[in-house]
Amino acid sequence: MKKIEAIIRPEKFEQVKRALEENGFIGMTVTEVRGRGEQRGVKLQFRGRTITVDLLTKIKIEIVVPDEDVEKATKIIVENARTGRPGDGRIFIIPVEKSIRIRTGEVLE
Amino acid sequence: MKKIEAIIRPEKFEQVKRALEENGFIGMTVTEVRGRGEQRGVKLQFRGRTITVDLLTKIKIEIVVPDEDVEKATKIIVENARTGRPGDGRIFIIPVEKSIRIRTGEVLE
Amino acid sequence: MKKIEAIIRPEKFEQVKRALEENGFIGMTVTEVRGRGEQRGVKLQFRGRTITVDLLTKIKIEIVVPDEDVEKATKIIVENARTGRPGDGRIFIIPVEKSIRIRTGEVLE
Amino acid sequence: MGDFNTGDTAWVLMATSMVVLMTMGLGFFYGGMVRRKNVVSMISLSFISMVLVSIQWIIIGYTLSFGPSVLGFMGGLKYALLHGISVSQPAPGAENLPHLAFVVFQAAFAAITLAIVTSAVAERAKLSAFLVFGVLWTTLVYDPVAHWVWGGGWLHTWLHHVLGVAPLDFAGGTVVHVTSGFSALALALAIGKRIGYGEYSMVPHNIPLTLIGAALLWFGWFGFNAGSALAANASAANALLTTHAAASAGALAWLLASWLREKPGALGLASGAVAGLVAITPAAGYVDVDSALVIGAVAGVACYAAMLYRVARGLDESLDAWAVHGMGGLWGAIATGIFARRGVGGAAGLIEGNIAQFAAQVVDVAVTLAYSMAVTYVLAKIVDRTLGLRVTQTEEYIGLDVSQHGEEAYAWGG
Amino acid sequence: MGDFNTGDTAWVLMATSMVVLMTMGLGFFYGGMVRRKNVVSMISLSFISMVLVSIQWIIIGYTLSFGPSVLGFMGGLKYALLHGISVSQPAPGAENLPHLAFVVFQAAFAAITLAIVTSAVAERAKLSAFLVFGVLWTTLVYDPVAHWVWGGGWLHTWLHHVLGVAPLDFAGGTVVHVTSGFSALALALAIGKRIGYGEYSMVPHNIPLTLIGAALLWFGWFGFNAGSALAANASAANALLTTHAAASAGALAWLLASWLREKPGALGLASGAVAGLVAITPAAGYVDVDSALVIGAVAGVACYAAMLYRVARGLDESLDAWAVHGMGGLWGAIATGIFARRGVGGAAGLIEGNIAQFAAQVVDVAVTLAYSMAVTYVLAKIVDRTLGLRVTQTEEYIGLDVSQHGEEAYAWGG
Amino acid sequence: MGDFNTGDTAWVLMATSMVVLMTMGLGFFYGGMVRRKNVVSMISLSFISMVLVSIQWIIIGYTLSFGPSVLGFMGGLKYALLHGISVSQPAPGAENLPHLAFVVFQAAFAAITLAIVTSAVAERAKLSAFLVFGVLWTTLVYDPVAHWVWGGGWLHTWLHHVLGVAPLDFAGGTVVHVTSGFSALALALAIGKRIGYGEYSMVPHNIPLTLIGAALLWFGWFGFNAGSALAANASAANALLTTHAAASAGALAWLLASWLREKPGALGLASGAVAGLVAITPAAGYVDVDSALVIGAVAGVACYAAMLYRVARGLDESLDAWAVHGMGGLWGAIATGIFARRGVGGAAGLIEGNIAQFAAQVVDVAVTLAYSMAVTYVLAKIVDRTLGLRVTQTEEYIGLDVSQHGEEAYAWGG
Ligand SMILES: Nc1ncnc2c1ncn2[C@@H]1O[C@H](COP(=O)(O)OP(=O)(O)O)[C@@H](O)[C@H]1O
Ligand SMILES: Nc1ncnc2c1ncn2[C@@H]1O[C@H](COP(=O)(O)OP(=O)(O)O)[C@@H](O)[C@H]1O
Ligand SMILES: Nc1ncnc2c1ncn2[C@@H]1O[C@H](COP(=O)(O)OP(=O)(O)O)[C@@H](O)[C@H]1O
Repeated sequence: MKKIEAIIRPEKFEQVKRALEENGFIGMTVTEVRGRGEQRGVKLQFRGRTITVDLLTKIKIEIVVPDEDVEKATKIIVENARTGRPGDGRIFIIPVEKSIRIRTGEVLE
Repeated sequence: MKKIEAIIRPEKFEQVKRALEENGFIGMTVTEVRGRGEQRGVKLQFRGRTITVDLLTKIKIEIVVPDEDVEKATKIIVENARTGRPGDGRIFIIPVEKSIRIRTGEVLE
Repeated sequence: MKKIEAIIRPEKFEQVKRALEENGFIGMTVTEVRGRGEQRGVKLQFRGRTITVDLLTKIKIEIVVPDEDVEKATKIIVENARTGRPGDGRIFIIPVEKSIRIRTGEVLE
Repeated sequence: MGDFNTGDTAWVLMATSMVVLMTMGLGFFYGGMVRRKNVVSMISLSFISMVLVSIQWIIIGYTLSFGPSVLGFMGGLKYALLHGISVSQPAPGAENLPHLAFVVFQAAFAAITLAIVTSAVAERAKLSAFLVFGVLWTTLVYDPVAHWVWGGGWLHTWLHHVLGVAPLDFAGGTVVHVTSGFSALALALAIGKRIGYGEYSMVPHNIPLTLIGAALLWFGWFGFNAGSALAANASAANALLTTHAAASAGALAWLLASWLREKPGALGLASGAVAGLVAITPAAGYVDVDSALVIGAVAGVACYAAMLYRVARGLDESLDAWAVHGMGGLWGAIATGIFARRGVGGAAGLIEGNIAQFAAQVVDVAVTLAYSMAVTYVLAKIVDRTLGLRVTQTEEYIGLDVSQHGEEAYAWGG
Repeated sequence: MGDFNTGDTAWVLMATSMVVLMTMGLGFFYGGMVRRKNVVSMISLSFISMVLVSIQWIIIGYTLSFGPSVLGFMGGLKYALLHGISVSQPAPGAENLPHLAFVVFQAAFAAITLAIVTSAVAERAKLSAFLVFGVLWTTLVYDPVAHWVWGGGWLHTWLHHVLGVAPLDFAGGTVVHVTSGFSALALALAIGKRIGYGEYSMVPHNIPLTLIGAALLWFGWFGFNAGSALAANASAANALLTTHAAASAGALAWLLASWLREKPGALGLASGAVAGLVAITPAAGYVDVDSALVIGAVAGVACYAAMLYRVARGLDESLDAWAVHGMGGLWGAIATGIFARRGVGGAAGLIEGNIAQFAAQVVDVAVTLAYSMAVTYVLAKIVDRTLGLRVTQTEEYIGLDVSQHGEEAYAWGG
Repeated sequence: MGDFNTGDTAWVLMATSMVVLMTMGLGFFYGGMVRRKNVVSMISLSFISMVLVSIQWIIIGYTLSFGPSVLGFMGGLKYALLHGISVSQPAPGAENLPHLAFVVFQAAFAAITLAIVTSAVAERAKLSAFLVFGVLWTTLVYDPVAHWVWGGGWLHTWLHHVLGVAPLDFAGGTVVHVTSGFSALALALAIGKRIGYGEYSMVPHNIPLTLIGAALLWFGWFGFNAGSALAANASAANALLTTHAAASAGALAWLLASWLREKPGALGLASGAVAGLVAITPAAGYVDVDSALVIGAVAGVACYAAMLYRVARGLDESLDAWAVHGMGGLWGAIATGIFARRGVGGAAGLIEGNIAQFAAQVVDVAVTLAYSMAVTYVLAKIVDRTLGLRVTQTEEYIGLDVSQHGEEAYAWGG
């Protein structure tokens, strides 16, 4: 099993979610995060002091899938999250040793 | 070392936390997330348009423990987070190669 | 590739971020989390009932770097996040099997 | 058109506006105290109470409360749809004011009373059923009680007959607060606890929102109490001062009392202020400022104790309308019978030796309390059996904002 | 100094304060409905509207609107910088009030009108260009229309000449709401849709904030409408009551109408209340409370339908100033011509057989609407060509709070 | 009872309500500017200031300020606990009003003054110590200064004797704003910087909350300034207009001035409005609207500069009570001596050739400023040595909401 961690643009989230759903990837965990990649340099001020805020809001999607589905899921995310401009995000594939369903206690995989 | 990532119901969080604590698992990192599993399909509207929101609030608990404690900790979480109804959540076990205590710089292998 | 997950004090975040940046670590994903380590025991009340809240706000930084950079990045974080008092946080190193740039679809191994 | 007293009219119009604002303020006060998933619902319940009751008041409520009495129990239908009230007609018993100003001032009182009751159904009321319950409750509980105490109904006449004095209720200590507070208790018993009550954490999700509500309540209460003088005169000035004094004393008293057991919270400060405001309501035009400090301080401590008692009993009267409005109103009504001074509002209380007044207050409260609880409980049970007062378990779990309103209070992921 | 009527003066000063608060309330109402990254910007647009227009009003706006007419089109410069208005001078046509009280009351009206228009540029207005646009718009659209309807300008005189009756606009149904609502429509067409409109989720980020705004709007509207009696008299009382009735009816009607299609949201409740408030604005002093219930209820349904129509047409008049203020104002102005009763405000409407009044209302609205849309569109295009009305794509993407104000509404990581 | 002027009474009661609301508005204004972990504490400090000072005012404050003078330094104890003030007694020097209306109006002024000072102890005040400090400060700083300027004390008499004119302070430019602003400076010096000041990010956590506060401040200030006419007359109308003008000018000026250095923020807009409001406070009834625009605009720029200076000096007077209220009040008091016009409020200023008035203003400010700073500093040090003004390092780190109040502002995980 692998965990796919995809960090994407918030406005692409609905599309990605729907595309995953249509392809049978229902379960997911999502988090609002802030990220910095090639975009930088928004400045904020408070009462005379300048503060650099270079972190923009992103959505992190985590989906745990069997090894054989990793490629398919990744492809779906890339296709649906892409705009071609900096800030589109990243996908990381992380090994998962065990996955347990709490409701039943059963070990999945 | 392993990282246990448990995604549970918010209202079960206090109980899980207490149970972990009683069994010596003090350190933890928690995040408010949204998740979708077998539950789906809450609809929202804004001014005539319908928006499907099928992601419910969950709590993600991350605990890094030595390999030998994984089973015990997992069991505690499963027992305390379970209600038996859909939405109880998942636990993922992820390998951790190194753990460092920032205060001292020491490596907690 | 490895994912460095650092959980640090919020007030140290700007300093850590700047130090990472100066050393060429630009990309990062950050999340507001709550954590408990050696600190415990803040009590809250609501209308007569007492609720223990022992989780303080922390910042979780995630940076995915090539294997050879792990040590350097870790060192920067430790040095800049440290105050020497409990609550300074932890760093976990987690294996990453693949990293994909969504904008281009390219695999950054 | 030009015959009314412009200063008095200005003051009553202003007071009306303030009480309307206060009703929505109550929504924020309550809304901050529920869980995030129910805040839209909670605010809406106050908002809807205002909307519903205002329409009901115009159609039937005003005439049931203030129309010519039918056997002392209810007002007749003379003023249904406000017919027969011309623009230039003076208010009954207040020639200084347009009748319509009195009508709308009283509409705001009726509205906030129902809004207070929504405490009891927090986080579990079914919206459709509440619309029905709300109209019935205001018609069958509020309107009669208002008639008995203010509209020339039996309670007023009978007590005057028996004791030689009528019960005093300057701005609605019994009519508004005892009625709503004890009805909330009955309603909470009828609807039952929230799922997970006493087990899950149910801390208030947004204390600043509650404090915004508290600020609007405090502000609006000046209109509520000092506006009840129905004139911009010395009595209004006294009422405004005593109101401010009692609120301050209540806030400080609750803060200090709670400090003995726990950290002194801002919710305690706000609740204490409301307790003081409730308690001074029936008394505002009858007592002097020293008594107001005492009334407010006692209210702060007593309502805090009532809240602790409720929690200890495991009663989920969720946002403490009973502890604060019910018990605060009860204390205030009785305190009026104790502290009223002839030199302030023309009526004497116990400390000036007038036992009859004290007795009148006690009977007034007892009748109101018993009537409100009984009718509310029966009404709630009828609505529950027919329409279902409460949402389903799943709807309650998901939260009322999404399940009843199709909305999330705070957007996610944006 | 002592010659004015103190009650009337108190009421108008209070009403002014309420309308000022309402303007900022509109900012919160709008601010809660945008995405989190634009809330500071959205609130600021109302805030800035108030600031800008108030200064403009003192310097030139008041005299253009209410100064001695120049050919019926605009007021002359007699009162520029308010010169020639002494402290002790009575208001023109209202000897009971200080002239300065009238000036500042009217300033608040001018200010909120521009604030309403900001709906059209939500989440994409360039701050610097808005400062310029705002001053021009208020000078070239609001001031003339106010002059024509209220300041003795041609529309009023001409209709009186042709039809024998002048158009009725008690508190600004045409001057404020038709003008702003239809200008918003024109402006939205000129500036274009937000990036991703209809594609990305743009749910309101903070409904409680919107409801705080709604509460302040409702409260302030009592000053707006009942204050327009310019006296604390029976007419003011009637206006306050009809205002409250129409708001309640509008809220309930929108709630129920929307329930046929979707879950009944708190935004609908609030929008319905505003629709009712808008519609009763021109009528408040001329109709009775029964008609007010009808006017409000129709407004609730009609404005909801208008909103659905706008959405279906893909028009990004983002926060529905057109649907609610434009269409609500249009309905209200016409409804005034239908429901006005001689016995209430001295003028008769269609149901009392006065066709002329009805015709006057229709012409009044048509002229205002056409003028507002045309001038606004041209103005917007000119500003757009020269300064750029809109931020860059990147700025819009990042959000206006950061890009225009250098601020984040809700701090992160603290 | 019926002998007072109802219009004037209505206006003063309303103004009182507005100033009370404004005090809580200040809490939201400040509360939005601190970090999330201290917002409950920050709002509570304003709330508690109101509660504490109101009680103190009734018991002892009113008589110390307005009681018959004891050697010109303080009022005697004649009115302790408001004894001897009957309900029907007229206000001293204002026969049109009930004495009690004057008492409670002034109570609200005393309360907000302490609330302004809490800027200096933001995010680090120990609750228990603040209760003690607050009572002492209001008794030893506010009450004497109020007595000297408004209560017939030495400063007023002496300046009248020496210069032939008394200092002008229409609504509290010196009594309220110079006093509170410079006391805040002294208090900030006494308590020291927040841990991490200048090092950690301390951006405001909730700008919409601050803007809600600003809206309530603006609204309330109409009561504060125009209410200070103590009548609903032409002077009140002038004060309301000048207040609105100066606020608008201040907001615009700060916005534009800050734009030269940084993006123009909403906080600047709000702070500029407050700066304008502060500066017009002493002048509101004495100057015309043109001067008000100048006074406001200068205040906007000057207070912005003062804030930059404070930041550059590394002074942690955290929420700029000094820069805005202290410096704004100083400018306003002097500006009153410059711009006062005989034709407006009966007193002439420098531009009408009255040097004595200008001198009186300068001395008035200088005395108030020096007295406030000195006494506050000593008082703060005494309280610090005995009770500790400040929380522990750990408590400050965790945040005052949890450590002082046992509450979290925004619930987590719900
Ligand atoms: N090295 C990294 N480690 C962790 N997260 C990263 C890294 N690089 C990018 N990200 C995440 O991806 C998001 C998108 O970055 P972006 O600039 O679009 O990357 P790219 O240059 O690949 O298009 C960032 O906001 C951040 O959250
Ligand atoms: N495949 C998955 N990948 C990531 N997270 C998941 C996955 N499946 C479920 N989850 C998480 O677990 C939560 C609980 O899902 P639930 O429907 O209760 O699962 P189950 O069917 O195992 O009971 C979801 O809300 C989501 O956050
Ligand atoms: N075993 C653990 N698993 C996951 N997170 C942990 C663990 N221990 C500590 N943390 C995280 O690190 C943060 C800092 O904890 P701290 O008490 O400073 O650790 P230390 O004792 O190493 O100084 C915690 O708030 C928590 O978020």
